[in-house]
Amino acid sequence: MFYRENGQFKSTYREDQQILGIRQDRWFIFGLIAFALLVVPYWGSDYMFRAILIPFLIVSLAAIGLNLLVGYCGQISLGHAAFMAIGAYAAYNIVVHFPGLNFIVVLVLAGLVSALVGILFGLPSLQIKGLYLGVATLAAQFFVDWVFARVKWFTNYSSSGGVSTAPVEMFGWTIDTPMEKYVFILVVVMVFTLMAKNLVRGHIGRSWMAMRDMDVAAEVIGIRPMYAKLTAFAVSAFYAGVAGAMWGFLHLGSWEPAAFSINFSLNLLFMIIIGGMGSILGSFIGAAFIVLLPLALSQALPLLNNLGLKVDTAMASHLEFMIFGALIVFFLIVEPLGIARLWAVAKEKLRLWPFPH
Amino acid sequence: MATKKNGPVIALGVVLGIGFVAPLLAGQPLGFFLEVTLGGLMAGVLYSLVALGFVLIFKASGVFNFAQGAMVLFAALALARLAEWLPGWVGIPAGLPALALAFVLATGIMIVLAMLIERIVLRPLVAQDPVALLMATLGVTFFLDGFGQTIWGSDVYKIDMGISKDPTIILESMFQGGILISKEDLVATVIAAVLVLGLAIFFQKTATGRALRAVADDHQAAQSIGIPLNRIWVIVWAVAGFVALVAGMVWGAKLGVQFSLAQLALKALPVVILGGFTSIPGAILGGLIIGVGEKISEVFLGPVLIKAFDLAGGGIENWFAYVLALLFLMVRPEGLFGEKHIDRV
Amino acid sequence: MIAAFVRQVLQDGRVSSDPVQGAREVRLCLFGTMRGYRMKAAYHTKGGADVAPFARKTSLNAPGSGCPGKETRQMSSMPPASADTFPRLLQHHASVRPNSPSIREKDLGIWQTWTWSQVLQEVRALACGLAAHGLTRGDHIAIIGANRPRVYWTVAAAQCLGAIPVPLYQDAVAAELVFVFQNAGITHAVAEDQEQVDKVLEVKEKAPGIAHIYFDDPRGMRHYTQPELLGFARLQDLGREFDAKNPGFFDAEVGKGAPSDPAAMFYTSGTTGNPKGVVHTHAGLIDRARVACEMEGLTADEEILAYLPPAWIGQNIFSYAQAMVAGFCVNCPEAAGTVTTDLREIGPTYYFAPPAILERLLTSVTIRMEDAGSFKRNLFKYFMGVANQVGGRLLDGKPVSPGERALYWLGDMSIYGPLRNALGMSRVKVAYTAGEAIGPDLFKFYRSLGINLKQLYGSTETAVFVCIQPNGQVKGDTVGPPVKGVEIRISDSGELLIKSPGLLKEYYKNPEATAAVLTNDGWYHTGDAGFLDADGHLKIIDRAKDVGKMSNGAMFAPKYIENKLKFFPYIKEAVAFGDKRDMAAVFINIDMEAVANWAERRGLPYSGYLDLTSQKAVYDLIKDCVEKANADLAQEEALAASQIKRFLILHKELDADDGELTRTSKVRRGFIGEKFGVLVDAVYSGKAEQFIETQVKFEDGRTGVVSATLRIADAATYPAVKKAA
Amino acid sequence: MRPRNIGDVILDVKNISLSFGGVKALQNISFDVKEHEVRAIIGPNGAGKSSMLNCINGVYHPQEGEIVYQGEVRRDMDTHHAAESGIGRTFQNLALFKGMSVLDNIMTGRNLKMKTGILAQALHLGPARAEELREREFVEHVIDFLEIQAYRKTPVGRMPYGLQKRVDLGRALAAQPKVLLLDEPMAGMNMEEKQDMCRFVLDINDEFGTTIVLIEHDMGVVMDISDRVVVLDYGRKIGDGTPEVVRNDPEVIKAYLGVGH
Repeated sequence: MFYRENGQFKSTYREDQQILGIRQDRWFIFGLIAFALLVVPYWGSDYMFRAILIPFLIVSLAAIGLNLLVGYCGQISLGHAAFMAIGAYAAYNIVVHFPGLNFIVVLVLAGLVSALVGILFGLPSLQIKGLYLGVATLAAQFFVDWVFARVKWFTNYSSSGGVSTAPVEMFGWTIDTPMEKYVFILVVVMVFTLMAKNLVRGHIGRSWMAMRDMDVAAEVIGIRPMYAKLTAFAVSAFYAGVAGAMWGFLHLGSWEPAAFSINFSLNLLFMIIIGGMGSILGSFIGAAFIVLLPLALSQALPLLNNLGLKVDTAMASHLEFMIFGALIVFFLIVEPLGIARLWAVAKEKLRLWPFPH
Repeated sequence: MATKKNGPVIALGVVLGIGFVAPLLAGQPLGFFLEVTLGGLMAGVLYSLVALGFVLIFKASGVFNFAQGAMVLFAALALARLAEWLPGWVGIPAGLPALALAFVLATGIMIVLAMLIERIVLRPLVAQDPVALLMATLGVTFFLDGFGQTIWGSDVYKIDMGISKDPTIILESMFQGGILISKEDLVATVIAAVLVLGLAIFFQKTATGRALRAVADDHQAAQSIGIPLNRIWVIVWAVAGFVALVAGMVWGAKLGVQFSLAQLALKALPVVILGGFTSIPGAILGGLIIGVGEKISEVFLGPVLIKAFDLAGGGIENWFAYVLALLFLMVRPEGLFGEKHIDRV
Repeated sequence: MIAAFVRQVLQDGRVSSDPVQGAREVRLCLFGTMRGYRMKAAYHTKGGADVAPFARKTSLNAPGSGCPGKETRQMSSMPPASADTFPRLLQHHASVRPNSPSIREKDLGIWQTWTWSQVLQEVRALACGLAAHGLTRGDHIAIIGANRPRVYWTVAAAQCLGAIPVPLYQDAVAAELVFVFQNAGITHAVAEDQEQVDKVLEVKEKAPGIAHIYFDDPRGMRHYTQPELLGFARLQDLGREFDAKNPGFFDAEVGKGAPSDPAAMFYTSGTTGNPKGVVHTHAGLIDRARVACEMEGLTADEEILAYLPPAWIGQNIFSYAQAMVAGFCVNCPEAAGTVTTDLREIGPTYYFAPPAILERLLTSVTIRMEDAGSFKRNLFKYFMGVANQVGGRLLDGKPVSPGERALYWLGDMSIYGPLRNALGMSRVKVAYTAGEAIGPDLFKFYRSLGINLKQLYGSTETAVFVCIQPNGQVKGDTVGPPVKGVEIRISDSGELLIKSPGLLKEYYKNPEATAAVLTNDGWYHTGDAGFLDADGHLKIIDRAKDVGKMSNGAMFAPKYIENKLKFFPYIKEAVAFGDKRDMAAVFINIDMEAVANWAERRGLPYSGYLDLTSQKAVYDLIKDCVEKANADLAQEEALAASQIKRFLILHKELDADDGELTRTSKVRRGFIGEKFGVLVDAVYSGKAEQFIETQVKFEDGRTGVVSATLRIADAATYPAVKKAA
Repeated sequence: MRPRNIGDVILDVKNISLSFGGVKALQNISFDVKEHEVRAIIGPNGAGKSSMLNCINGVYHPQEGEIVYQGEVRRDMDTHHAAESGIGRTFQNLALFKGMSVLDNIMTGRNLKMKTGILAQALHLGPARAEELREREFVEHVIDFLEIQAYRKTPVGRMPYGLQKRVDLGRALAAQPKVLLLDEPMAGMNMEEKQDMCRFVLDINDEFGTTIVLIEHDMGVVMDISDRVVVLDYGRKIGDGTPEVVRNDPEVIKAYLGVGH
């Protein structure tokens, strides 16, 4: 309906392969970015940054990482929060041992550490797949949980077992207000999103998808399963690691090992199922969904109580569980490719408007 | 090949061997070791019970039922709360009679639940990728967790089977101080044994059981000779629900009925990997191995690790099962008793 | 596929009676009629800018619309008069706009683009290569292939050397080509691919004069060893070598060319005999192209999609001659199967489609909208209604109320805009249709969407542009006034005669045929009957030989009347009588489906076709149609006398199996007049009904008899409208 | 008749035996394939034809025998090495990457030739982009060659079966194989599609000189396009030679052609 594609022809491959090939899409995305970067910082409240936007953005990044592994490469991971934990603790230790290091460098290093562990835990994927791999990743989750809970070195021998961080500083800029945190995270997430998009449209991304769609055929045309799978694990863990470090430093500030539990892992998985497997956009949608639903429910509580339904906070959290569970089943049955797919269909419909799809 | 047949024996041997060596290293008495082992075996029985549910469903429908733990919690909650409420509703005496009636009602509830899951979740997803099915059961897990706590409540509840919590000391003559053992655990073991025996008879002797086995062997073939898959699935899920109820009862009696039951039930995953996804004996033996291995490693390996790595406490049992399963997957993905056909790359 | 389809369509418009012997005379005449809506023929006075903020600006900046500044700017973009041959035009653009796109082809997934200077290089190499192979002034070179840049380069290269390009239909079989090759004395041929090469090699057995065959696509050519074969790229390499050795050659050859030289030859078939080669000069083609460009304000920024067969003169005019004059860019589709997508991608600003293609597009729109949800369907229906009311007036710059404007704007946002986009016509500034009569509803559909679709009149012999509907003066049933440079005269017999700078030079090696159509004083006999209406717009009625006279001497054009009736959905066929009689009458076949639908909606019971045809209500329905047609006819002084006085509805469907229709579904008026003689007599003897028995052939080959008593009805006529000129 | 230019032996299969847990899929099979020829493998269902191809490109590892490819001797290949040394392959049952478009499927077939590192790709740096665009152009030639331009960006799952087979072929072609193994390229096609596919196979052989080993059931097709034919039956080789020779071989007639032909 809003698309006017006549005359938007491509005369080079570069134009043809650009990420946002349609002018109207470009306007929309650039508009959105401008809004997020220029308007939101002045208009958002602290609550909005702290409770909604910051967790949403960080969790989106982790979901993108998981999506690269599960949605693009077809390797299941039930323990992705473990990689976030690794990123968070790695960053913590780096900051402890190298104070004053630029936080961007810290983030990258934390990601790299996480990527290394990711490769390690990805090794079973060369042998096993599907359900079996799921269990292997669970092993990673529990083992990592245990390591950070018990090995004192990682928590710098803190007595409580938790760790706490000082405000992040870089280039002489102390990121301490929620708004500053938001802007910093937004930029990081944008850069990483662009890189993820580049990866999935490049040959590495195609080799992941080939492994996902038909692994024997992929091997026959010369894709090395080891390379494809381990790079997916590495990149995915890298993203999770960066997200974890930001989660720890910029969202939580101080945390305990339980912050990256199996439930976090499952939530990440739900994000990509609901948002859309094999879609970068889906990772954002799913993250928004999972972040917003509990908030929406808690906002709705007084309303429900006014209506005469007795719903307390415990009930609300149970309700949340039920809604998540039901939605997962719903999406797996009705639209296994998630909301992103619905979005794509809607977009296709708009492009064909007024004709039916 | 020789190694394959001896696999289970070797595995158990290794676990026990570690146990025998560890106390020697730690300078602990053998009686204590046996006590720990027995404790592990008792815990293992509980794992086995949950694992049984997994295996049943996987055998019949190829679904890796992540929700088995949630079913255990749901069943235990239903049982505990019904036993609590029934006296007030129908005037049945509290205690064992109420528990018995609650058990019957809970069985009915689990059967209805099984039918609903089959109808609403599994049937639309038939012939889907196993990973998609796994994720669907993840959804079911969340739903059941929420739903169960919404209707049954979310506090810690007790199931009183009328067995004294006092430990018994046996084999006093053989070891100094004897071996401490809980009656509850003994009862649990007996119940588990009865259940397994019952299942074995069900599978071997009844027509439904044979149909189930046929389905497990070959879906298409079973369908082509007129075995209705949908009904079989309902039955299997119902049986798994019943197994969950028993596990929930035994576990609930021991630990109290609470949310952590669902998480504990996750332990059954490594158990089935160890035992093989399709083997009932494998599930039982796997449960025992994990149970024993966990306890032994916690008690004997724990201090060693704590000393070596300056740990803030043990908790090895949190990951032992998974890491063992992971190693097993690398070496012998079909498990101890599983069929050779495996989802290998 | 599309090319073949278009060719079919174009051929259907011709008069040849033999569908097999691939005659391909392409006549761009139009039998326009109008129904249901009427536009005042007043010249609009508003300027383009203030006509309608809601209509797209591009469609409204017509020359002569009171916007002189714009006009002069457009004029100045025209090449100087010294660029009087196509090679010189090419050189002109290569120096004026060396880096502007000249031609694009979707190849290997992207729109590969050649700029004007690149095209000149390519053409130069090609011309030199051809020269090295002995192609010289006055030789003829055959070009067979789909729309690809190399086709157009070959045309230009031949013209540089003073040779004459002869584009041929790529779906013609070898047997059809033999005469052409012999007649034109073809020595060189450029064939697109293996298939075409095979064809030319087959022709060569009968036309041994072919010395060189060049192929564009080397696929499958690896094992061909014939010495006369050479790949296109090799030919250009050869040309570059030749050019290096003879540096002044190319420019000298271009310099030798004169505007009066033949520029191209298009084969067209007459009603009988062999095809005739229509020879056009540089001057003729360039003049027509320039006049039309100036009239429509076409600039170097236009985009056009070349998707019709290059052998058709229209394709040459739109995609070569006009591109060469205005310097705009020609786009070649990727493959036959991708034309629709390619059209959407390019979004041409200048577009031509024969009515059949427009009809097919509309049908596909209708069908796809049927599948849409009820909300979209209703929205579509509602806003198409709005468009029907407002769209045409906006486009013509007629007064429109602010409320209507707002509604149209809403419709443009939700329906028209997306629909234009889906059709690939978002950017269309000028679209033409021609070749046959276009239904008024069809024509209006496109115009009401805001697409500036116009009709034109012309033929191969006249280099297309004879009449064009000017912006703001589009009348559904005329083809517009003669364009600049054209003189029109109606002969005493009613035939349309034309004098134009774009007339053919001659039929090649066929002086008798030339003499038959071209008089000594320069008038070309079109063979069409028509007249100029009060506004000076040409109205084409029929082929001249089919037009008769009524006993009072008034013109009687049966096909014109029949077409008018057939545009009503309830009327499937009509047969008009009146030649040498005192009044006009028609036999009508109802459209069973449409009338049955109508009957059901009104709860009218009927038992079958025969029953339906005899219902009073159906007669009233048809009478209404006939009277509307009469009202239309009354508007035309020349035709007012042939208003339909009496009509009847036939009891059987006219059928080719019964000899009543030709196999191409045209009514055989004479045969029907004889077969249903009793009915004709009854009509003219004033009877109110007549019994008839008719033999019919059933599909299984049996024959049977249908008998009925047919009602004969009278229809009201109107006094002729006298128009003030 | 097509002029032929058949070279030396490029692939020599020697005494290959393959069994799956007691089931003997191939028993002592030997045959050779010459450069630029079209070599057909025929035989009834279950004769071991696909297993043979799987051995050649390393999906299966035969227990006995060796394969000499371009002078290199080996017991078994690994799939990656086979692909890298120029053995391409299509599949009997479509094995396309269902979640990807036609273009991406064929681009993936070109992955072997793409070398830029992961960081360069993530940042879409010059070399990565240049490589991507360069290979895209090559892939476009494949698309052009197979005449599937209209489907370039269509998800493969939405295409008709016959065209999916073409995409499968395109994916193999993208790697510019020296030897192309075609596993029943015309299975399940109608006459017109078969003709098209035959034309493509012959054109590939002609234009690129690709050696072709194909499994096919349609005897008409086999006799028309192949230079030499190997006949397998229950894992054994029962005939080898030109179509003429094989057609008249009594054992072949008995085992295969006699049935239903």
